[in-house]
Amino acid sequence: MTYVQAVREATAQEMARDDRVFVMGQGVDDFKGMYGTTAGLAEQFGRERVFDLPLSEEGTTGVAVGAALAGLRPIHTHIRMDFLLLAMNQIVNIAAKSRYMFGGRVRVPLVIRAVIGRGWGQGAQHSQGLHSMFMHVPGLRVVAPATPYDAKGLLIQSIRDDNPVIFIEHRLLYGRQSHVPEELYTVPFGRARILAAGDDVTLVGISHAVVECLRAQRTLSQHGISAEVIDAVSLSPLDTETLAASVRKTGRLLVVDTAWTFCGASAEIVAAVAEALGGGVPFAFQRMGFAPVVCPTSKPLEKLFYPNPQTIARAAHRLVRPKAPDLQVDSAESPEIAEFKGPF
Amino acid sequence: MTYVQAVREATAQEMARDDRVFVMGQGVDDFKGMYGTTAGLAEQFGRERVFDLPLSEEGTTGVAVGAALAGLRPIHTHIRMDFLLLAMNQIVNIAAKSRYMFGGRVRVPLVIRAVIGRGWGQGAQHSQGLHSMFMHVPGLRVVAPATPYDAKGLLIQSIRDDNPVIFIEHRLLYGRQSHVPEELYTVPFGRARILAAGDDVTLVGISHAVVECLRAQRTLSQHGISAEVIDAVSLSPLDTETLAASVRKTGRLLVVDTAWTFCGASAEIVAAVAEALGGGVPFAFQRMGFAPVVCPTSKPLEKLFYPNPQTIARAAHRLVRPKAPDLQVDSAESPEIAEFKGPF
Amino acid sequence: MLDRNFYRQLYRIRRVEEELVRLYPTDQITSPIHLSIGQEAVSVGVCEALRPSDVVFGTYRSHAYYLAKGGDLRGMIAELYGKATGVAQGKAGSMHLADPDHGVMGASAVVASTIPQAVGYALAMKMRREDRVVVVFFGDGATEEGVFYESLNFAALRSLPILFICENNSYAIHSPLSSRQASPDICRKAEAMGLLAERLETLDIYELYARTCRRVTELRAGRTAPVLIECLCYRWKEHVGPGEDFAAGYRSAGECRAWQQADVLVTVGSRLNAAVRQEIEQSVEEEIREAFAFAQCSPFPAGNELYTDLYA
Amino acid sequence: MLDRNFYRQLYRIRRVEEELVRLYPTDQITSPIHLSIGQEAVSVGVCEALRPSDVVFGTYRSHAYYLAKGGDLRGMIAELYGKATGVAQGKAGSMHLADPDHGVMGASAVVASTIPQAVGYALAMKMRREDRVVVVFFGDGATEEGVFYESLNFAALRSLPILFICENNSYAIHSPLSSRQASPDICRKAEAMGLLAERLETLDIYELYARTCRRVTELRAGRTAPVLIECLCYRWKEHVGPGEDFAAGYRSAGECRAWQQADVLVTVGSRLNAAVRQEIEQSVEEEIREAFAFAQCSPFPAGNELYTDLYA
Ligand SMILES: Cc1ncc(C[n+]2csc(CCOP(=O)(O)OP(=O)(O)O)c2C)c(N)n1
Ligand SMILES: Cc1ncc(C[n+]2csc(CCOP(=O)(O)OP(=O)(O)O)c2C)c(N)n1
Ligand SMILES: [Mg+2]
Ligand SMILES: [Mg+2]
Repeated sequence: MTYVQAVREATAQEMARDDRVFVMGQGVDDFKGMYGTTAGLAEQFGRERVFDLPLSEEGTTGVAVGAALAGLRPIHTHIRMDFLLLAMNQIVNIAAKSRYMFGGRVRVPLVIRAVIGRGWGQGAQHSQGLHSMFMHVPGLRVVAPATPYDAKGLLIQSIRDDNPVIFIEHRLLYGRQSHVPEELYTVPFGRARILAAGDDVTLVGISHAVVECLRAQRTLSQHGISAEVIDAVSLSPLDTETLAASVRKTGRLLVVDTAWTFCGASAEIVAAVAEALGGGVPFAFQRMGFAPVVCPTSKPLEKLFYPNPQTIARAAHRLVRPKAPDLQVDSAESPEIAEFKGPF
Repeated sequence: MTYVQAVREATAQEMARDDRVFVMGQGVDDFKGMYGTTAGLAEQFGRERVFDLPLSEEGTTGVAVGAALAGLRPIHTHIRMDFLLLAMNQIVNIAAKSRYMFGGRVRVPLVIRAVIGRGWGQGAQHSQGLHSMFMHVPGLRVVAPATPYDAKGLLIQSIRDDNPVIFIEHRLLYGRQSHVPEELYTVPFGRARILAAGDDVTLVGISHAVVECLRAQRTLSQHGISAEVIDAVSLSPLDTETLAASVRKTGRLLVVDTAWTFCGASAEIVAAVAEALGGGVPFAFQRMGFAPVVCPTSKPLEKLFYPNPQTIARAAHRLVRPKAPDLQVDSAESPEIAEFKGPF
Repeated sequence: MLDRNFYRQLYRIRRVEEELVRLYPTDQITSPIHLSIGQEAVSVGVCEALRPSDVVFGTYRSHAYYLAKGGDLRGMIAELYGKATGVAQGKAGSMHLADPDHGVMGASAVVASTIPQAVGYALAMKMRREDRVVVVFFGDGATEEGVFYESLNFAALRSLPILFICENNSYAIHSPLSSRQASPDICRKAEAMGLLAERLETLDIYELYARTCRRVTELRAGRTAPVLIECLCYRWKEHVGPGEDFAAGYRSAGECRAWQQADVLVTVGSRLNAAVRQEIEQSVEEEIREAFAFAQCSPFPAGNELYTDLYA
Repeated sequence: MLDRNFYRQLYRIRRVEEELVRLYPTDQITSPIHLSIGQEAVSVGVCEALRPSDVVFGTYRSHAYYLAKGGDLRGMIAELYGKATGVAQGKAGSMHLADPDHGVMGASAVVASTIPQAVGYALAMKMRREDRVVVVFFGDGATEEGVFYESLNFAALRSLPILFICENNSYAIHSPLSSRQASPDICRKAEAMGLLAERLETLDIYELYARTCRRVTELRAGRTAPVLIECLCYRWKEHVGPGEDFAAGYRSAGECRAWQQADVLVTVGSRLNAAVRQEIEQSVEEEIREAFAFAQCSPFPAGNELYTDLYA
């Protein structure tokens, strides 16, 4: 089953189980159906529970919060995470704070699904991974599953949770396949996933970067380096324990994000791991993510903007063998990037 | 001269020097004049160059960006930083990106002044320090001067800069006094300021936390601990070099922020210093900031929400003497907090 | 009966706020208060027409509609005092007052920011086919925020059972409406978005009540587009805090005087006989005394309360 | 003369986009394109009435107004090809096209988000007492974003020299206007905000030109409130990309046919004699061929270009 199908199945099954669940978002009921993730849901559950929205991100986010306050369980979709910048006030000032500021007397069971774009010249405003902004805010949960299995389980978990959850998908993960159980299951918040065990270096990936880390891991193993690959999965709460345990073992940490590094999730992971290990316990580390610029559209520049399996492998290699010459790897483009022909 | 006067003087002097500079913001021309920081400017420079705004943060931020694109140099004011959440799209998607995404063919000389609130029950939505969200975004500069001297010099620098600058003030710094030269001078971006030299531990403060760090430093020195106090001043670019040099000397780092720590400026500072020192060089560290909750209004809870000189001193003491019993210090409230009687 | 209810409500709100004015200088209430003195009739006229199961949303200027809708008085005063017995255990203060048990869904210190939630709440009511309605109170300043228009459009698009009440006191802090809006006709804006809209030029509580009753009945029955009622009114006190600010220069005492001379509390009071009035006043005074005493005696929240209720 | 200019502009834009349609499948243009085919007359009718010193802002559907306002064609095609010779050296693509030297101030991929900047630019013109004007192009979908209302209010409040052009093609991606707006009357909304507003029901380029001339003259002289002109039009191609999408079900080919039968390019062309037309067409074809050849031959930006032009 693909990632798209997993998201769709989780939604459909939860909607069937709980009639408080509904889906609202621009284009959720059109023939593209949010890249297929909402395809057919309007037909299956009716247009009252699956409906299109006007272009009013702040307002409709407030609407979702209000419906959640009233006891419904909205899933609000955004085809690009960049558009959440229009809804920051409702997300940060209202959704995240309502329960606490009203003394625990309300609940905001709200899922905000947002897609990180990449490739085919998405450019400055259709490519941002803004998760660290949401991680910064107490009262929100932030997850970014990288596998179809986690996508389904975490979406179900997010729908059932009584708090606002920012559920981050990545455009280039949509075609990813994995075994996904047909039955309903949940994946808990706050649990990272070890995808490959290793001893020499810990690679922590976020969202699509996980896929690239796995590729780098294979390259590294060909060069005799055993990398442990961890999918962060849940960004807030963050599973610092699993990450720290791995680094305690490997002594080296490479965090690869689908976002900028400055004040990013990768800064937090480094700091949190260092904290968990005790400031005085040394480990070599590096952060990778977007280049510290705006995302350009020109293909060669766009390519340089992102970490890739080669740059990841090279960085990991440097961490493990600082004195050795740089790892030489051929730079095949990852297939989902090479094959992606947009436009969106 | 107070901080308020320093901000006002910088504005007035730059407006006199350069007729492209103008001030727009809710209430800038009323009898309160943005806490006095814009008092009298409308009379001095006319209501065309100092004017009130409708309650339209996203729209008026876009207006400021447009005026900047046209070659003017707007200063846009916000009595609370929390309101910037309404303008994130214009700040992050437009202001920060215009120059790069248009291939360097435009400039956005824009200063956004935003005040962090604190005390007297400001509560959930009038107390946030959101600088890390802006630090995360390439294309913005972010500064948070703590002294009248830096406030004046950095505001002048920010006005003259051709890029969007988020200029962060803190409500409790407004009454602070220091010597401020009458003439025009600039304080450069990217330069931290060592306010007290010390050998045992480095205290890095941001905005109002600097004041609290200085108080903690005095307490620590009474207990034979020599703390180096550094005012970060410029958050993006960050003066990692100065911070790292200090930590190299002291081996200990305590970062105290006026914000949450998770994915916050304090995470970045820890990660950046560790990077600069080489991941393998150990140093003990701790991050302090807002409690990881929403800011409550009740005074006793509000007090616990923030670090204070006592908790800072205690944390620093623990870093220096991990085996010693906790430092006992009497918990006098800092005068600007005790004296602050709001309402805003 | 209506006169009595109006008077009790008006008198109660006025007196609660007067007590706040009296006690604020003692610094026991350590959070900002935005008083409704002079504007109470808007909340009372509207909320009298509602059922307990109806829901209101509002702003930081929260006391009048909170009380008019039936919010708990003791819990409110204790909340303003930051006490553990407050409706939000001291986490809300005046700017975030809410009492969901009585249909008061809470306030926000960010202008206009509760408007879309009110719409969302009404959406939920409609989806569940309830015959409840939502009322959302906001100021004239809120009608400059983009989210106001987004919210009106959504409400109208889906024909939601919601009544928008704009308390137009013609100022946002110290800025007059004319310096903030090119066209001061708020009703016209609402109509352009697809709502029904009407303006009340005077603070006539009977008229407001009658209109609200009519509108709410239609909304319950799903027979009408959402409605906006613009109520002209006047804030007698400074924007925030207990004082007056006619000396500040942005408005004159004379401007206020006309409104004070038409004080709804007096008008309504004059329709009751002295005995009835006295009985109401005494019971309200007693209730207020008791509420403040309760608040003052109540303990502050314990330190560990800082960490509770962030997540459900 | 007007006929010639119109025809040249219309033909040029149409043919540029047709070339994009033809070449897109070769995957040399690796970024999204939003075509204006069918809507060109709006940009041409308006921009013909402007001076070079006037300024336009727009959207990701950027080609028509960019070219109509005088944006550099070679730089545009090279930009779409992601080449170093593009107007933004390959950093913009189609969605962020800008050519400030020719008064094209740029596009945004976030709906409605250039509208307030256009207003700010007009503010600067007014503060400097220039007799220039700003025009901002946006779609019907943009009128649902709150910032649209905030921008209109600000422009009207300060009587800025700005003309808002709403290209109402009645869809936002695949959603019809009626499913997004309770009241489809966009002019009424603009009027409620204090603007002058008028609607053009047909894509009559002469009428649009005439109206724009009149409005712009008044705006330059500071004699009028800001103006919004709503132009009904129709997108012939899919929302994004080079294809057609009538099979997708959200709209019918028949709906489009009416518009295609009234193709402005044909109407205007029929008013020219064959020789004039041919001359225009030939020179445009030549220019286009040259521009694409230029783009194709141009080098990609060097790797270090990634780091340039972030800060001034
Ligand atoms: C989004 C936002 N912008 C600015 C402010 C600062 N502010 C607080 S109250 C207020 C005035 C609001 O006026 P109005 O809506 O008319 O309500 P009133 O206070 O008159 O009842 C302003 C500008 C705010 N709280 N939120
Ligand atoms: C703020 C925002 N929301 C959603 C989108 C996704 N989106 C891109 S184009 C578009 C439709 C806009 O419609 P309209 O304004 O009518 O312009 P048109 O494409 O018809 O020219 C949408 C919803 C976006 N880019 N920005
Ligand atoms: Mg008002
Ligand atoms: Mg459209």
